[in-house]
Amino acid sequence: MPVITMRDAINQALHQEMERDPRVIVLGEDVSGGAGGSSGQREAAGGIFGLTKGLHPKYGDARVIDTPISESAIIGAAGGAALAGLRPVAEIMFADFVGVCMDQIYNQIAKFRYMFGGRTTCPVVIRAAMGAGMNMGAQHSQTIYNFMTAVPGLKVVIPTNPYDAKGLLIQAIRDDDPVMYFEHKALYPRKGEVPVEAYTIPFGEASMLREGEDVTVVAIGRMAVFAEKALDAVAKDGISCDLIDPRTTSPLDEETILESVENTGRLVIVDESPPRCSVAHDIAAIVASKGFKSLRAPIQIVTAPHTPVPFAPSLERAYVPGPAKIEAAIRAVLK
Amino acid sequence: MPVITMRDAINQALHQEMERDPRVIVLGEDVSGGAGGSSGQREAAGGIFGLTKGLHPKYGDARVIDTPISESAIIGAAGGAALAGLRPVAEIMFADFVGVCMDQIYNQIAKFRYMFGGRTTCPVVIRAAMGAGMNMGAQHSQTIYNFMTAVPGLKVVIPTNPYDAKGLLIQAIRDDDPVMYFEHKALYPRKGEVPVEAYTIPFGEASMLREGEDVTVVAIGRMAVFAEKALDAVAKDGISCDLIDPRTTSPLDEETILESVENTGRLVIVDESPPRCSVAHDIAAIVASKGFKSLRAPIQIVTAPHTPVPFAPSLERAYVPGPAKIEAAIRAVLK
Amino acid sequence: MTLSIEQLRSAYRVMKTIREFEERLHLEIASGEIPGFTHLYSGQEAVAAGICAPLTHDDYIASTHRGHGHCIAKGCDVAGMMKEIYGRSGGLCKGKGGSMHIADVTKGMLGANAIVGGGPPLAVGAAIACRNRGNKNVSVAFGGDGSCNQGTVFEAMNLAVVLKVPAIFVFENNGYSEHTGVSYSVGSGDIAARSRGFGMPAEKVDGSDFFAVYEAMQRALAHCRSGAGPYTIEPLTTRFYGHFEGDPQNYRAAGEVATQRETMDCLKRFRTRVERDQLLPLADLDAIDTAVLAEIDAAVAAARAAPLPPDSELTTDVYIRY
Amino acid sequence: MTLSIEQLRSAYRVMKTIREFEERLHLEIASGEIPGFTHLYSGQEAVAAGICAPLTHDDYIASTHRGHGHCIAKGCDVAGMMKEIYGRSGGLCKGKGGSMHIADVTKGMLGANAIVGGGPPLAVGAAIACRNRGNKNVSVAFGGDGSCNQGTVFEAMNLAVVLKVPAIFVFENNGYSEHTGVSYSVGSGDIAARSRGFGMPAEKVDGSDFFAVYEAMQRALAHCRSGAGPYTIEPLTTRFYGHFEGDPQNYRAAGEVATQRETMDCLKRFRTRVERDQLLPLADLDAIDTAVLAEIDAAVAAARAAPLPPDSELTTDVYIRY
Ligand SMILES: Cc1ncc(C[n+]2csc(CCOP(=O)(O)OP(=O)(O)O)c2C)c(N)n1
Ligand SMILES: Cc1ncc(C[n+]2csc(CCOP(=O)(O)OP(=O)(O)O)c2C)c(N)n1
Ligand SMILES: [Mg+2]
Ligand SMILES: [Mg+2]
Repeated sequence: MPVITMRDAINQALHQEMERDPRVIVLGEDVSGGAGGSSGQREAAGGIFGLTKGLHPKYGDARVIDTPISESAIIGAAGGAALAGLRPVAEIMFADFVGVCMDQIYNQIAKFRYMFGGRTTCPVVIRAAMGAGMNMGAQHSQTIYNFMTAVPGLKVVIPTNPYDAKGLLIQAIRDDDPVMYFEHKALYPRKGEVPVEAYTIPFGEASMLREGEDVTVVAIGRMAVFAEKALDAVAKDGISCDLIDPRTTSPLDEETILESVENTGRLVIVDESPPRCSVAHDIAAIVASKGFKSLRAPIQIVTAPHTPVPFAPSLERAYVPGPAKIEAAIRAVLK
Repeated sequence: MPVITMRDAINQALHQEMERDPRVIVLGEDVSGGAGGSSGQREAAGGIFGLTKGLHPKYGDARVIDTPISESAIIGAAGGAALAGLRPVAEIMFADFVGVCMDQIYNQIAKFRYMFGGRTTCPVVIRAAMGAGMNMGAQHSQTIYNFMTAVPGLKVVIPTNPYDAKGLLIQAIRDDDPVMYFEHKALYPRKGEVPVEAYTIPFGEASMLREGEDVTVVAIGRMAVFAEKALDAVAKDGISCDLIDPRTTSPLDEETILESVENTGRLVIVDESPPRCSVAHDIAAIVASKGFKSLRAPIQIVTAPHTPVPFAPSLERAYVPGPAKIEAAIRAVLK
Repeated sequence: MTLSIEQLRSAYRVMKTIREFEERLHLEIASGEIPGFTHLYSGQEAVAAGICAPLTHDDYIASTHRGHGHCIAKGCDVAGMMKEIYGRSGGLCKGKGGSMHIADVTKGMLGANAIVGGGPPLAVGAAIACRNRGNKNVSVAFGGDGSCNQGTVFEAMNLAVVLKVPAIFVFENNGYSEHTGVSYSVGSGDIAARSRGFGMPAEKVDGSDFFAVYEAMQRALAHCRSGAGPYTIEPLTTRFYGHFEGDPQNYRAAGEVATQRETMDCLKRFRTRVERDQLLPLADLDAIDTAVLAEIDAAVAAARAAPLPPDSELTTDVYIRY
Repeated sequence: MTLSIEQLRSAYRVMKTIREFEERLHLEIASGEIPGFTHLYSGQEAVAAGICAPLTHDDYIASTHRGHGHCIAKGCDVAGMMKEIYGRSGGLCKGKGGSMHIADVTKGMLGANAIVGGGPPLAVGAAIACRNRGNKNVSVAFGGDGSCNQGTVFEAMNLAVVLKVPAIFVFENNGYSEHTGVSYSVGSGDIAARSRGFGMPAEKVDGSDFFAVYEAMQRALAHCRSGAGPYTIEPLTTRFYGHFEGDPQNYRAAGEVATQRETMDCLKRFRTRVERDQLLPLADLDAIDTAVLAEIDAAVAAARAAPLPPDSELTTDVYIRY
């Protein structure tokens, strides 16, 4: 199987779905780029992170739509186009920018199906780059998937590797509900095996990255990568863990988590977001209510602090939960 | 002590703070009303729910500012005015509308103090009417305080009675950090004793509405009112509960909750929001990690379902957690 | 103008249906039978009727909090609407939406909207679909004089110009957004000129005159269908009731509404015109009046008779799993 | 025009400082020493200098992601800025903000802003404060040609007109928002006309000519101080580097930047004008050149020498308790 980056896996999914289904359109800022430029060269960008490369040359202005800096109009247009029968994939360049289009996401597209009595669906996918770790400062480094997980009607996808990225994105595009698809910037170059053909991964099925006996570790997004390092470290002392990557936080695969905790009795949750009303706290609550009988120790929760993301490299390093903190939490939950 | 409604208590706090501090301004849609009207009558509204009544006649256009329907401009203007030395109280008519101004709330005013290295503060208060129960439909009935509790840099206030409403609002106005102040629409007519003079209630101090032995009930906003009814019901069977109203969800008075759970060993949390990434789940997580040793039973969490707020009276009644569901949870946690 | 007799009858019927729908709601709301809060369209009927007259179900509209008129004009089922407003089973949205969320996508009606400024971006999205199908169909964004100060609306206008999509922005200027006059809330005082600033043609039109609105819409359609991009129509109109039911309207001069009911009633003006130009026998209009009253009566009776949705409906029509 | 010798020297010094600050950053970034990503202001210096020249610390500006020039022109400490961009202790924001969040409210500088369109609403708020103090001071919202498609910016413009506050919108039209040309992203093709549509005077100005910008600003100030409300200036300018450092700029015609560096360099043009009109001895400019280079050298040295903020700083300057 070819080994490609997560960036390329996402790009491949977009290509294959646009090829398969003429209703799929892509829209966002500089998804092609070059419009109105003096060189006349279109696709000057292919997405600021290169995720939509090659789409405009193939599908042109009608289906690959560069927009002004108007996120509410982007998401609203995606929603309206979906109601009118298209299947739009909108790009919000940085997830942090949801603030300027939150209404269209949470009050409009997320609610249509329910508010309209189930007589319509609104199949929009919103892709957004998220996460800290490259010193982009407080307004370009957030995770914010907790906001979206909180919203009834939205599905929330957080891939952590190329294989999942492709399969989950294709599922997102084919899904009839609106989907927030979060891409961690630091994972774009991450490599892995990815089948050439199109395939889907169902939502609400966690992936068990490691299996073990002593502790259940649930890690969201990039934290899954760091958790693997932590597991390697504790393995040296004979500690073995289940490592669960939920892949989608809405729907959430509670069963896999609860079953694992039933076996291990101990739970560590790792999340790059600040703690309050986070996905980490959400999962902890679910286990504390539905899996309480299995728990043999306090749940250990590893998150960023309750602060904006700091710019300085030293501070950002201290902000993002890393392998050392995860390792400490695993050891603590075993005390 | 005079007995007044929560509506009047909030109005009183605004009057007293505007009188005390000339830097306090009020802005929002129809906070006065009547501008540009053919009758020439100003203060045609005094706020759509009447919360800002009497301010415009006293303080005029300079300090009581009617705005167009432009929530981003309202919150941004409040933020900029605060940086320039004023102490704005902005009104977002319905809390649901934060979607159209979320960026100004969460990326701007919430982050300035930290992003700017502590060299400035941004003392803005945002008042917003929230909550279900009057058949206003999916876009006029949400609670959304979980979004705000998740945001570092913001303080979040949810008063449940006139006394708290006044003291917490005065604290909010005097506080140097930005504050989201949520007013449950159904509680506006609620009556209680309120001192005539100005006073403050510190943030992060929960109020213990009832004291008991068997169960800790934490209830947010209007749920505190319903919880009292549930407590009355179970009291008949000799069940006594601590009933905790956090009053502010950020900062959250963890100590009071944890101490209570230490005594009772059993926790019920009641929240009008949908469950995922809710304040209910947040508090459950905190207890499951910091108070685990005290817990003798699974945490019982009572929330709305993971759906938008339905319009039909029958469905909305089923949506909002009421006394019966709370009572059932109290009995369940004792099983 | 080339309205056939059928078109004239249909236009009148739409306006009359809206009027009677709203007048009846006005009474029913006062009687306490209708949940929530409701914004009536009385006074603005000629706008919805004139804009929607030439549209088919393959054209789209995105509506507002004051959406009943748009729904009726776009062909939504009147009994289904009434049930929805009563919050009953069989409502167009199964009772889950309510007055501010009536939608019927099969009719090209993309929903009323309780967020001011929520609709125009959606309309532009539907207009992209129309563009990609060859500009035969159009997409209409309804909004009020107050709505057009919401940033989302400006973004939508600019995007429509940039993408040259067949979107028609209809800013119904009824003089007020809630308790605030348009001369205050629109700084420039001129909504149409603002649209021109965004690079599209824009015209003001007498919003109480069905024929004037209809003609403006013909110009808008020609522009859009030529592939030249969006168009703005600003109908000058009024509302005969308060912002929502219960509004004391002390921001309006005494007698303002009474005068406007005389001079700005689109039904009266339509009838006068029909009579003057002998477009139809007046008996046709009378017959429609009778039919409409019966239809509204039947709709109210059906709504009252319909059951409230069962609790089991609470968690359907949404992805739910936890 | 009535610029004193001191004012002329100061204007040149501001522009030269910005230029050298950015040219130096361009080098340092290439060397990998600077964290994050950075947007350089080279090419636009006359705008910041001309707009800010008449302002005091009691006037306000709200800036953008491309904010270094605005900061310097508004009097922010250059060494403090450099430390901030390096993410070091002693930075203007203690290293917590970075290039896109430099602020110094004591100087009336309300912050760079990494959200396009984030600043203008803030500037209108500060303008409310100015209005309430009697319109002596003003508040400037900087934005780019791309930013002015963001809904927040339109809302801010309308609100400023409605409230008649002394806000000056400066839309620096450098031809591009990221990889997209202004002729595409601004549907009407005319930013100033859009402002006029909102009901305020607006003028385009040669953004490479300090004197032209300065004079436009005088007109804007007179308008604002008279209590007549906001004003728009659209300086036509260019950026000498890519959108961010590392941008290959293949959307720009070959040679475009080289030509513009010849014809649109505000420093060269200032010098020519000074020489032609004998406004200053050229030696004065040379002396400033030397002084500025030394200042930038010192700033870089100080930044390099400054320690990274200690971990203990992570949780200060924010309410935290859990
Ligand atoms: C984002 C948002 N802000 C405020 C409101 C409250 N609101 C509902 S209708 C309305 C006035 C709308 O005025 P206009 O657009 O003129 O429409 P009209 O009511 O006159 O039909 C306001 C302020 C809202 N629903 N959504
Ligand atoms: C809300 C938002 N959308 C998108 C971006 C990404 N972005 C940063 S700068 C920029 C282009 C801005 O163009 P312009 O306003 O012309 O300013 P310039 O870069 O030319 O100075 C974009 C799209 C952002 N920072 N914020
Ligand atoms: Mg109106
Ligand atoms: Mg630009």
